[in-house]
Amino acid sequence: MITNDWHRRLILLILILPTIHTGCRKDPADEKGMVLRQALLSKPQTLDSGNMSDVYSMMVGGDIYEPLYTYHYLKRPYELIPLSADGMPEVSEDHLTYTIKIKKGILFQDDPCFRGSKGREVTVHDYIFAFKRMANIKFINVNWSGWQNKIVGLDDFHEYTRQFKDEYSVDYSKEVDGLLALDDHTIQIKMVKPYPQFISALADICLSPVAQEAVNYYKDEINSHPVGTGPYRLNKWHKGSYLIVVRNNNWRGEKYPTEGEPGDAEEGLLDDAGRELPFVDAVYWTIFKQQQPAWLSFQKGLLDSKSIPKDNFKEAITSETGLSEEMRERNIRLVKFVDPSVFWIGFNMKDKVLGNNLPLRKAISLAIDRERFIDIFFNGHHVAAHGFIAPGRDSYDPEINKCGYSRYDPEQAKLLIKEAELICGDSIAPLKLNMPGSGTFFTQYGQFLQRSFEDVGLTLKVDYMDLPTYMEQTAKGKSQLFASSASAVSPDSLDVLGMFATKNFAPGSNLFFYSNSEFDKLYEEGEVMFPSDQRNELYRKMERMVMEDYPAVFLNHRVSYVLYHDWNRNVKPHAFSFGLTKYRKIDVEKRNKYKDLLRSIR
Amino acid sequence: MPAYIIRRLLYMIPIVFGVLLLTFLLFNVVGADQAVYRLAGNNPTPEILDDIRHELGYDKPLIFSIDSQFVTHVKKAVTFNFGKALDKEPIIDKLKNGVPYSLALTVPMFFGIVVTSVSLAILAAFYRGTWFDRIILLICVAGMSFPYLSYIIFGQYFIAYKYDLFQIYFSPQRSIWSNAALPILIGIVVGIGGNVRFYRTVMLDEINSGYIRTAFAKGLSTRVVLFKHLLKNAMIPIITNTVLTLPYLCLGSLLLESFFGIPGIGGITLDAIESRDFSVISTMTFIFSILFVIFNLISDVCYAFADPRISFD
Amino acid sequence: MNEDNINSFQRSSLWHDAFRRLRRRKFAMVCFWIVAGYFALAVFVYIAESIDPTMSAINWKEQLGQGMEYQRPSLCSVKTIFGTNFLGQSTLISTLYGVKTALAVAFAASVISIMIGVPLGAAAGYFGGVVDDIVVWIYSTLSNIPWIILVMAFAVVLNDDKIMGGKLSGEPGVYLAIGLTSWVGICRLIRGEIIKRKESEYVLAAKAVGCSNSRIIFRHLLPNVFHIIIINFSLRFVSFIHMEVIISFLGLGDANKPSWGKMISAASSELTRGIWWEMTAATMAIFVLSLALNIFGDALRDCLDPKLRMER
Amino acid sequence: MNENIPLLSIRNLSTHFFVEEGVVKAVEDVSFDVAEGKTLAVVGESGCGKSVTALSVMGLVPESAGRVVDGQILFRGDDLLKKTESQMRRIRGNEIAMIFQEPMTSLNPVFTIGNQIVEAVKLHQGIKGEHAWSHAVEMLRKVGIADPARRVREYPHQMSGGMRQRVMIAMALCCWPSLLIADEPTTALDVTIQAQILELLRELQKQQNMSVMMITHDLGVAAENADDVAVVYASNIVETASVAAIFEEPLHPYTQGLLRSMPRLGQKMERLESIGGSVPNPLHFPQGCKFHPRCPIGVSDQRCRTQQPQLREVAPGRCAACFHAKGYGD
Repeated sequence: MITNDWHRRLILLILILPTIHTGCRKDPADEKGMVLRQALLSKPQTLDSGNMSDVYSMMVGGDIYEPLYTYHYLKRPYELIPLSADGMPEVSEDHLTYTIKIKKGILFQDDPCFRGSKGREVTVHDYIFAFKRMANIKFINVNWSGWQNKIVGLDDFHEYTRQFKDEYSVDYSKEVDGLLALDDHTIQIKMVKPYPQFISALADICLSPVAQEAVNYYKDEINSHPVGTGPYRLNKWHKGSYLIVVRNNNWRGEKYPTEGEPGDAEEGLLDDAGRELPFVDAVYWTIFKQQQPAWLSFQKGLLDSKSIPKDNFKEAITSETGLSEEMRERNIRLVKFVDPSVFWIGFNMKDKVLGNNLPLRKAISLAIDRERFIDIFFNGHHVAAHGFIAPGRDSYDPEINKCGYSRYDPEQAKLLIKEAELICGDSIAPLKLNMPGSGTFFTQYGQFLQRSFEDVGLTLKVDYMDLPTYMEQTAKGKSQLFASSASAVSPDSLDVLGMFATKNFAPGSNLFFYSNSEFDKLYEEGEVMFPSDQRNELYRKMERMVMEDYPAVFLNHRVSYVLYHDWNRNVKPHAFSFGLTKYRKIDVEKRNKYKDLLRSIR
Repeated sequence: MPAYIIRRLLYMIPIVFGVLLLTFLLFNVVGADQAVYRLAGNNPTPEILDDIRHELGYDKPLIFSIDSQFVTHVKKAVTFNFGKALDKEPIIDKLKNGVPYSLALTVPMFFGIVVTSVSLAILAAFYRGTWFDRIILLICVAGMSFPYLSYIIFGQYFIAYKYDLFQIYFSPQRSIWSNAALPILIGIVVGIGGNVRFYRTVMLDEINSGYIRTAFAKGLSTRVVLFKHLLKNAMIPIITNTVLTLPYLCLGSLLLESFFGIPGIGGITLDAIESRDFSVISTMTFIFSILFVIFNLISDVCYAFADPRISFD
Repeated sequence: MNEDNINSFQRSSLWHDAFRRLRRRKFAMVCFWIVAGYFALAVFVYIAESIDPTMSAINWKEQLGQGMEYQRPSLCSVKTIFGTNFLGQSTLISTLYGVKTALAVAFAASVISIMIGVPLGAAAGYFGGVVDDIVVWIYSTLSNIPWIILVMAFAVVLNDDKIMGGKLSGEPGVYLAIGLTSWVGICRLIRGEIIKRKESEYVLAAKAVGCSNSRIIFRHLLPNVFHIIIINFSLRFVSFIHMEVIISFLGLGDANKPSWGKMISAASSELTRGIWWEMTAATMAIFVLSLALNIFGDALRDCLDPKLRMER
Repeated sequence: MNENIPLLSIRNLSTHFFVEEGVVKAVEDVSFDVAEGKTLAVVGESGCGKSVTALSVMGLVPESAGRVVDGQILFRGDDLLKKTESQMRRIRGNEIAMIFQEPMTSLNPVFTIGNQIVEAVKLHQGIKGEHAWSHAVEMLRKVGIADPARRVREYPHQMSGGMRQRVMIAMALCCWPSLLIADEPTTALDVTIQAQILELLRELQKQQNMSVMMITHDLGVAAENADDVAVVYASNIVETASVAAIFEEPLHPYTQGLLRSMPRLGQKMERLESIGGSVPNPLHFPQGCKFHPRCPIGVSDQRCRTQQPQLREVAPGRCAACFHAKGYGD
């Protein structure tokens, strides 16, 4: 019989349903242990070291994997030191053969893919496997483009893999001449031609040792089952939401550095010198898709540190001296560091209007007030770009500001536009700029540029698009003007110079379609030169050569700001290196008192 | 009944086909090449791009061929083998991980909305024309008029941050309930307005009918008349509307999940839209549409339980 | 009197009656004037912009004060009543400009959805058979995809330059995305009404006289369901406005012009700094408009739909 | 039983509805009695306030729209209007039961008829479980439903209109009420079924010795079933009398009109007359006697146009509200 208690049943159902799938899971890392809580502003794409290219993956992956080399945590200028390698490589006279020893007794983390689930010892074959895997055409790899035509025989291997059905059926036993295992702990690598950036390239996580067992065991799921040798291992990863990494008990162990740059001792960065690493037992990475909750969480002490994203810059820093009163009350600290990067408005040199119209390009450059731009968007904390090699890189030209490539002179710009109109034969048609996003920062950036263009009598139409569309359009040369930026992955400047080489035409990195035979000749030369004053001179010459042609308006170099709570110890940002968690330390007691502090402020 | 269900399931086929065709046209025509550029890395050569296109099958004919892209698309869907997302995670794994969280968010929200709004609607209909009815209606209309995003942003800022009543953001250290409490609450508040208004008109249709008068004439109490006689008769529009509410729940969870960091499928979908991961979007669309068809079927079957006059023969 | 006249007589009395009732509802009329005010504002912004985009009253780009900085709301000038945004641009003017954006999108989307939904619904209902099957198939397919995903998918696709060379990106993309996905409701409604009415006396009479099918649909059937279209229009309008806000928030709209969604998106991360005015201004603008539209739409429905009228 | 106190006695009852356009005086200063064991027919055109009178007695006037503004409803001498809602609930369906005009909609379509009968039995009689069900079956048998044990588990839509009305009667009578209010019980039914239902009602009335207040627009129905008749026009009672008296000598012109419009056996008539004009709008009743615009006498009489005649005893046991009625006086 139907009774009137169906709604009571409904309520019961509501109570029962959810318990079916979420029995309260207990966390592996208890609150009592030392847990570092970090924010990621986007989800990591993968934790497969072989296919990592985005910053967020590397931020997490850096703690799990160990490439051969890395940068010193404290020393500046940045210095490469061995990580899993045993000492720096022996390089042959002709700079073509590298002999590298690796540390003995490095174990992979324990994982079911190994016999007995015990991590086995790492040999050089695991490094060779990483190289070969990258070359595997069936394993579509983001990093391959950078290794084409570098190592002897690797390109042949790339072609060889074409015949197989899929990634896993490729027979890796085929030898590559350039990758030789002299014994289990020594590898000899032969280059096609000198590659001066080779050692810093070996510091890239994508060349960390990979266990073939793991790849064969997990297949596609290797993305979310990293098997590494680093101080931490993945405990849980909920895609798009959070990651937990915990101490890897198989880690070989390391000590906190005993020397740094001057001032580090005063900052307390050497307090832990010589102590056994790592300090933190687990790291919780939370992925924030919206800015507001990330910011609120940091303020409430639920995150230990947070970088200030460029579009929210003004929130924390209100005065020239740095932190706002509100932040200081909460014992929040600020650390800033030069992040070698450059932002620009690029011109498509293939474009009819811009391509053969130097006065126009120059006029646009003169029309933009970089200081004002930095004032508005970064509270005056960024550095105006006079060239494209950023401060902090080894061939940065301290004299370049004297060349006046980044002058603001709207009057002269107007004159130049008259000249440009003569070349054009008509008044300048409205220009179109592609913007790689439609968020608040981008629209405001766009508005600023439109205004600057208007002031000198040009019309700019801004097309705000999503990143993938932008990338596709730019790579296909369909954009006219485009806003873009580049961050350095190593102190070497060859990568930014490469953006102007004819052989790197888009879809390569030369999105400007800038072509200059003289420059190309110098580039060929510079590619094989090892760091030296002579090379720096060459690079600077090349930089000026490009600047004279105005293929882009270079705007600013970023200075990054990181906020952290005072219980978070040993915080020193690093421009190139990942895997810094092992140095971090948390004063748990202090953190627990933060709630009281907040209450007292309120 | 089984014959009816089978007939309805067969009726699903053209619809599912339509959905697949639409998603294919929408996304494969536009989106395929973007993925190629993404996978190619920093400084690729055109040859590398072609290699990738070949490996992903983007060089095959679009529709008119045995192994055309469309056939692959359909094959993937009907075998529930959706392939990999741009981040190389199998899409099916994404679903498996996300569904429990989404359910933990939407199921309480859903029942919260239905139970509250039906009860309020019954009361409003019973006291129709009085100040109680008017205030309920006004609150509902006001509630519907307040923008959804403002609910979320103000809610997160004031309720969670300023007054510290709920969690600001998802944290794996806490139970899903403490994480989901505020989004559920916001979802319910947002959802009630329109529903109460609709259910009230449904109830008004019914409350003037003869059987209600009869029930009162029998000497039954108001509670029994409203919650037994009235409610059971209003079930059909309620069930129908409940199914219609599901897309809004889906919208709800999309933004709520993204603001509160709940790792459900709504967040995954929004992510995919932002990163233009078309294989994920089309899978989600497909899955949701299948769910819709099934829910529609369930609601039709429910009609039979709610109303003896309906038969499936 | 021929059947045409009778028809139009009945209709005019329905409308006449409805407006008489509507006028008696004071509150609904207040709401009507609010909505009318919004529309007038939108039209004003549209005209002013086409005459001179730098006109001071609508120039949201204008920077107030010295630096490009947030300014708190102050009463010293009309433009700073709601303070300014990040670049020192008046929040008030942006909000007012947002009226145009929102109404243009909602209006265009409504028109598109009616232009698609009504003829398809009428044809399906009237002709039945294969036509009906096809229309029902199309709209079942669409209605089986969650609206929000569909709208976003359309918006993404229409923003792409492979479709019409990117001409549809920005605002037209939003119109179309909402319009192309939201005609299902009205189509279904009209189809049902037409099926209900196609056997009625006046249609049979018209058929007997030898009217063509299109004449029957457009002269006899559609005018009789016109009030349903109006009711649907007024009530859907609100949801379109909210949809536009979400679409702009997600960055799928036209980023070149101020819109409420963009304002909310810009302001959401600034609340912690105590910058509440941008968020509040946009929220209130949406709230007042939707509230007025909702109340007026309800009143209109009560007055136009005789079935509900009898209930009172 | 005390013969002097009528079972139900309505005194000066006024029930008003408040709508947007004004006040609808649906029942205005109505008084009549229903004697123990007798049947009173309340006769009038539709919309004249008969049903509202019945609902007022039941206490079922929709709260939001209208209410009893004045008068008394004495049931066994107690004023029902002074009773609380829970006291009324104990009377409703138990002591006073009601059946409605539309058997199609008056039964809840989603419950079995047994369920609906049992509900009342359980509530008022305290009979539980199987007993209640067997009582329901018994009641169904009593109202002449074949195979009641099976029918009790059926839904209303599985039955014909006449059967449904029988179910309604069974439901109303299952608690042995002392007063049954039948609101146009046969209007919606076929003529043959009408007769059966009325026959059934008469029979059951005799069996259970209850009073019936029968609301109808059909004088014929009243003639066959009622002991007394009250004629209602435009919210007022215009005439009360015993059935025999009414048919013999209708005093009010409206009653006369009603009678003339009724076909009679044995009398050969060329054609039926109808009352000219239409029922006045309850929002705007005419001044004076509400019937005067339609009344052959009143239309030209100054007094009828300005003054409203009160209901007055014009002869022993009968009252009328017309200045021109025999015995009305001045």
